Amino acid sequence: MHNKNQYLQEELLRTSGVNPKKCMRCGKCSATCPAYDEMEYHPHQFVNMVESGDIEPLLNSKSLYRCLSCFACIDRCPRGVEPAKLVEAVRLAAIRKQGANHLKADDVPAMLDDDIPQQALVSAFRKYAK
Amino acid sequence: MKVSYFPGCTLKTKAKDLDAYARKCAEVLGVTLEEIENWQCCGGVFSTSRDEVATKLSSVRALKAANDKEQPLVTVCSACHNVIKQTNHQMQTDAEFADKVNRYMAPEAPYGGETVVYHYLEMLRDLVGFDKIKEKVVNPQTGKKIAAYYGCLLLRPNKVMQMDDPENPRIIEDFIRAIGAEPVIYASRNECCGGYVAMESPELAKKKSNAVTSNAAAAGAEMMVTACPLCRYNLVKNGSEIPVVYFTELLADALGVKEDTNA
Amino acid sequence: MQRIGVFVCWCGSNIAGTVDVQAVSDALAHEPGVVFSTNYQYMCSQAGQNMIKDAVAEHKLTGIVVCSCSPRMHEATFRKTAAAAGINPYMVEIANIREQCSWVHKDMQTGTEKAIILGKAAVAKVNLNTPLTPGESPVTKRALVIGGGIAGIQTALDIADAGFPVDIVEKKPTIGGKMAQLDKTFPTLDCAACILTPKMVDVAQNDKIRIFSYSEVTDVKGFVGNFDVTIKKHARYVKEDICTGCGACTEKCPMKKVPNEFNLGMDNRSAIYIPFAQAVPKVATIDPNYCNMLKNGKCGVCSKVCAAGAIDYTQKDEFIEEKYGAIVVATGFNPISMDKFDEFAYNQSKDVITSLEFERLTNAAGPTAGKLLRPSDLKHPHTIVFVQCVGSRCDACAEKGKEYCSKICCMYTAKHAMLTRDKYPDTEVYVFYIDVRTPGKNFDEFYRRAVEEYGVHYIKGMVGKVTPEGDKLKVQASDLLANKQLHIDADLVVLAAAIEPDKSARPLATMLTASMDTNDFFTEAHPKLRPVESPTAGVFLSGACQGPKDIPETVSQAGAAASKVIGLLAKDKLTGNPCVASSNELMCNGCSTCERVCPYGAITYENKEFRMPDRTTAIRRIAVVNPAVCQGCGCCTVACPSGAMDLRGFANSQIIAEVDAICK
Amino acid sequence: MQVKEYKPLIVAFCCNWCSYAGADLAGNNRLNYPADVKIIRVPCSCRVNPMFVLRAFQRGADGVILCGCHPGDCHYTSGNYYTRRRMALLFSMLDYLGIEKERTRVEWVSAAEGAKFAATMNDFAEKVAALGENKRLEDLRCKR
Repeated sequence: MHNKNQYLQEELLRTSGVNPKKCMRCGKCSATCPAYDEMEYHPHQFVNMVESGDIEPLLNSKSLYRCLSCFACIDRCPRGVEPAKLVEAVRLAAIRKQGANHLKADDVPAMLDDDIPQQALVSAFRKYAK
Repeated sequence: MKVSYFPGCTLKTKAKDLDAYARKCAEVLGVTLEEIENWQCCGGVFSTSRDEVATKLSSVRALKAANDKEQPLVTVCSACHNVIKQTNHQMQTDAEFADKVNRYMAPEAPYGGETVVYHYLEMLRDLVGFDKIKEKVVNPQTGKKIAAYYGCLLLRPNKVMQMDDPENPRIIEDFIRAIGAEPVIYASRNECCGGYVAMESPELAKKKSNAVTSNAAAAGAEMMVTACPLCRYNLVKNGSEIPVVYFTELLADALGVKEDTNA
Repeated sequence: MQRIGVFVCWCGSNIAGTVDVQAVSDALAHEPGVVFSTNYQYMCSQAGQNMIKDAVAEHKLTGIVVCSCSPRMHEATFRKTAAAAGINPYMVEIANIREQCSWVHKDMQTGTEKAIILGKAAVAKVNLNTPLTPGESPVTKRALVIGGGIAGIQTALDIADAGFPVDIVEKKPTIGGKMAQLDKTFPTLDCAACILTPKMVDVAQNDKIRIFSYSEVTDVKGFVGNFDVTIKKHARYVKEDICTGCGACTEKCPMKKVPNEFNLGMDNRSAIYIPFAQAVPKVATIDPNYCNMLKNGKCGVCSKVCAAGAIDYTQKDEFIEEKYGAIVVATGFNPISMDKFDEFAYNQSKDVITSLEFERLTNAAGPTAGKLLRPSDLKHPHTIVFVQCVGSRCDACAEKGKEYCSKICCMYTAKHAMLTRDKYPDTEVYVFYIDVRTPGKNFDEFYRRAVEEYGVHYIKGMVGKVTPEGDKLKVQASDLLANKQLHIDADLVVLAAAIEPDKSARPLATMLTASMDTNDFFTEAHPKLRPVESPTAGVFLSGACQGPKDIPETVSQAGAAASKVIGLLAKDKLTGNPCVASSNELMCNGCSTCERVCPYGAITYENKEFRMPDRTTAIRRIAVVNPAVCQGCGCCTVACPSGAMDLRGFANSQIIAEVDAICK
Repeated sequence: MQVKEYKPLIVAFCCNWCSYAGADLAGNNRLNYPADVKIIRVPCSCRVNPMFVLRAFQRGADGVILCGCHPGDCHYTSGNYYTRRRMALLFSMLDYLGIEKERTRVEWVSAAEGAKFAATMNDFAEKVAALGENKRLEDLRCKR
């Protein structure tokens, strides 16, 4: 099968360090994912779809911004596949494009309240903007 | 005993009490926290991507500063701890990354992840000892049923954090026992509160934190303790039925120094 | 100097078609040591063999080279011929000029040249051959079976059936093993006790079988046919030969709060106890960790109520030494600890149980008398979730669990699910699976019945988290086919825990010098062709100590192990392979390198006195090879740094002579 | 000037249980391979002392190949693992001394793999022949 995303796929696997071939399709990552219902594509699908080169839908999916980075899928995967690292790699591939920042500085003030810790703000910028 | 201390940005602003209690208690326990000079924000989240270099430099600077003083590096905030420990681990295990960082920072001696990173809780357990804390308690928290809340950042990824059993942890429970209270075990203690999407998707964050607090309350907890300002914010804001406090506040109370701390 | 005869075979035209046999015998006639050289149509025929015998007599031959077919074909034939002619059979070498010459080359000149070189190599080797005699050792006609589960029981019964005495050593107070704890057995659903306990009685009544229960093997010395074994019999504080098993003591014992291991701690037993009603031997045992009399001398109730006077608080551990010809390992398995898998909340809720605990819960002799009640509140569960592959099939880098498939879980989970639906149709049963693996006679049919006839919900996916809340277990799982996350409020969660070898296996393997894999399963001598033998001669494997197995497989392996033992014990003497390693004691410096590479534990060390040139004596540590144990692989000869170790029949000098002959 | 056709000299050590039987099977099936290959039978590939390999090169062999049972199938459980490790070291040292890596090889051939045996020998002989004579380690005093 010709894979038009081969370059991107290799890049994702390299930067994430994930080997999707280790996956045994048990679905424990998606079983343990706390953000599952908010995601269009679920952790096991990230592994599957990157492996098969079907990356375009992931790049455009809101799922990228729903991952809580809680690493539950990393710790509980019986095969050591570490799906969250792949989600992160795809998210970076999406937001690193020119003008593709998911979070814009102008939108921030509306999201804040008096108590919100700095941590929430800086991490949101780290995760959603370049 | 002197250790390097990385407070982090949240502890300088919204979570000043977490910081103040931590310092005061350390004093009582015979540990001097030496704040790293000119530290910079860790960024609040660790990027697992191997090609993210610039965002990790602030952590490496802090680690390097501690290493120069030949001290372990202690953090209190769960997020800072997670980011710094993971960065340190990457410096140890990813030669290409370490090489890039060292070229960029051009230090006199290259840094290779030599610093030992402790969370304040680990410091209490491994450097001070819970037995010693027990001796120092003047105001035991007897009768309080307290639920430990680990969240995700303290324990995961376990391969790197190596703090405790990620599914069956006991470090905060042991801490709770040391100050005379009774720990409440509940399954959601190591589930995510949704903190990182507090701005992006408040509904999801609310759903997740409610699941945690209601599970703790159902298990009979009267109070929750956490080490993470974002967890605390998230749990409180989303209407926890039981109070959520920083573990350092409880410790200060138990050690009898809560009142004279300028929090 | 040898007097060698060379015999070149034509093999009809098989060899003679591509090799000029006359040229070969002529060429070899001038090789050093050769005093006679000839060729003949069929060397292996009676006439050919007689030709060899005559030549031996006529030319006073001391060595023979046969240029013919592969030694794998007729080496044994020509060795017998040599022996009949009065030459040591190990003075024969074969040059393989058929399979490895005439059949693979088409050109007569090429074939002939190569045949000559191969012949020269064989001659060069025979020049250095020495007569070898296989060692003989007697066989003690008694077998030891370690482990008294179904594997050990079956092996012992089969050996005893053939008329040989067998001893079973079992570390628990009774034999029966895991099978005694099971309720029903797949795929036929007959009750485990109904098929196991008669076998246990057979063992008890068989006069060829002795049972050492509450005992363990503490030392093994010797080798195949001649093992010296020390067995430690733990003090049970009850005289085994006097106790009638009436149970009066267990009833009257005031200490009743001891976790009952037979029911996996789900109920309690007394400090003096008989594990279960059909125990063999049916003898009480006092648990010294809980007995007040043994701990602080206060009580003595059991002694008072025992009509037979069997109680003996002063009993001591006893050591028994016995000789055996063969040892069978049948140490079995255990489910792994669920501590590292607490996302399933095993340590947080009594209602999260393992499958073995489920067996006890449904067993008529179990803590709930066979009623399916959940442990926390003894209420009937209405929703049950089974989780498969807990701790099986994990990647090594996941740092928990086992890499292998535990093999039995798919079937017993199907059994549990089916039986639950059969007895309690009001119960919803979910099984989360990664793959359903049911190879075996009537196995897949069984699993399909669970789904199609009994309405068990099989869901392709895994459980990610179990959260006990109130009296429910909130199960969060994935359904991969529906691409959904499921949330099920369950009353009972059953974990199909991976199985691992019993902890006693590793130290036992060390005692036996039997090899193990990284998972502590015993390694078989050959994975396909010698599956019930350990590479260590005289040690045999039965049951799950060699790898995960269900009952039918265990029983067939147990029988196979028994037949191998019978084959060994039926011999009066063991004849060894004389091509074994031996160490030159003058060159050996006792460094232990050879011992470490030997897969059979054939090498030991002894301190030997040497007369030194200056007339003093020195004691040096030297390697000694036990020829009865050595299999002759030669690994040690290469490992030996001082060149002291050599292999008879394939000596360094012999192989070098072959190399030289080929490269000349 | 007439040049004598160059024929490489190859020594093959075959373990008794798998590879030697594999070589026999190649014969049974009449599969051709060069007569330059001469087989020496050893009980196990781990019986092959590096000394034997050096001796062969010293005496003018152009290539040396060891054949054993497949990993995990060794008749003696673990012998071929030792072979693999020992020969990896030896071959890299030989490479350093100028004996090209193509002149040395360890190959796993089972008793059922007659075709593989023949194919291996053909390939090996071809590669060795392409390199020409072994000059580096040959002891001229042993010259034929």
